[in-house]
Amino acid sequence: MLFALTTEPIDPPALQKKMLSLQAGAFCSFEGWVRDHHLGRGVLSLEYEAYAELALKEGERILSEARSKFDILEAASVHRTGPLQPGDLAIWIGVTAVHRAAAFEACQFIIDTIKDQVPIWKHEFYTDGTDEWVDPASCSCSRLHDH
Amino acid sequence: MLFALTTEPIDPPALQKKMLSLQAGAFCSFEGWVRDHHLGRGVLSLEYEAYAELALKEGERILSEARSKFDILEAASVHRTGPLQPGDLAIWIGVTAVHRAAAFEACQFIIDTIKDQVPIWKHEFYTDGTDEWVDPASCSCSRLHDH
Amino acid sequence: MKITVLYFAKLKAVRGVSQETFDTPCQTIRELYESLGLNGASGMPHSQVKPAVNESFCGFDTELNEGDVVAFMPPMSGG
Amino acid sequence: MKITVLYFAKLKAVRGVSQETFDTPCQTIRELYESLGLNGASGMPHSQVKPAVNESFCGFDTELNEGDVVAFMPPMSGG
Repeated sequence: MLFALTTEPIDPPALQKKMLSLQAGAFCSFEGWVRDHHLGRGVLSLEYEAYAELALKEGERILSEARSKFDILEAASVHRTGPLQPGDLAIWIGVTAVHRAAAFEACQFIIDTIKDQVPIWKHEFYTDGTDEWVDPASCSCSRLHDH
Repeated sequence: MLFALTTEPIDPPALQKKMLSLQAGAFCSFEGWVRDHHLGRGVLSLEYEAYAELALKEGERILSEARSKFDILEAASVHRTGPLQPGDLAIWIGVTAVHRAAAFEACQFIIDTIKDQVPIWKHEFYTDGTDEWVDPASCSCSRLHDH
Repeated sequence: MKITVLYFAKLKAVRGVSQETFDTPCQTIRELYESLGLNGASGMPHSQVKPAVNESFCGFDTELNEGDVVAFMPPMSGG
Repeated sequence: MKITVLYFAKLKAVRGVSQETFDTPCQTIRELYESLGLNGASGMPHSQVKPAVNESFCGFDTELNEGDVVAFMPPMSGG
């Protein structure tokens, strides 16, 4: 499984180690970390909920699509679910390639597509005691404000 | 110093740790690894030579330029010099940002510009006993073949 | 026919349960969504919701079959 | 005047040393480069070489001064 969900802390060096090869000159990674604020509100904690069966299928499909679309060697991703706090790693993506341009393009394609199409939802709990299911579609500035 | 040269193995997790903050939702990194082949020839080992004083100045200048050009929080890079072997990490770049698009753009700008403008040279030693100072300008396909 | 419905995120909050199994006379995903009142004021319009049946995305016009596991999903916000 | 010259990569191999200090009658970086024969068959044309003086990039028309540290650099291949 190259796409995985986990309720445990994500370990990027261990994940990267499985991907490296003597043919891979370029490695690009993206990590999404939980921030302590969102649209001006203080974030105390959050919880990621997933439709696990479908999320795993979609995640694998996106990684396959990246491998056929870009000239890369490997692509992998892990998304954390359950309760997280500011400073926790929410998602990791790693891509290896012979040449760097493809690694960058594929990595960005994967995070963009995962955010858009993998059934995972963020429930934020704010410092003022309120909470909200984050809805990117209801915020006209969502493209600017997501990480 | 956000740009550094080292003759010791590069330690990405330690470097990243210094950069993360609760404001940084997005982290993008690039790593250049030594491959075991180059333009069809087997690579036994290589050596990176640097004009250290000027390389450090140029590296810092490029990181500053990235910070003013893109909406990022931090950018750092370490380039290894001296003897390396296939499978060794030659360069690491890390960028943090509030939003991911800027992190990707800045990271790619930094590696592209470092390769072009920082006075560091690669001396490759091949499995057939020959060796060569890699000259990107003498290879018409250099844009395709570098990592 | 007997089906199971899964609710996620805001729709789970609206419906008050994460899943339920019941008999329904509805022929399509659309009829089911509307019969549950999920497109009402406290819910979400169809345009914002992605349905799935048996762990695959589908359209609202997909027909229901005995034993189907249907899911209603608000806009995703992972990553 | 007395200057120090640093050679890197292929130019170091061509010149046989990584640096040397000597007296020169040359007025510019260009004259120095040519007087060293570095633009010859075994060397590199000016167009491929970046000169520096006192740890800053400069042009071939830069004038030399007593005590300058000049560097001749082939196309870079780091990263």
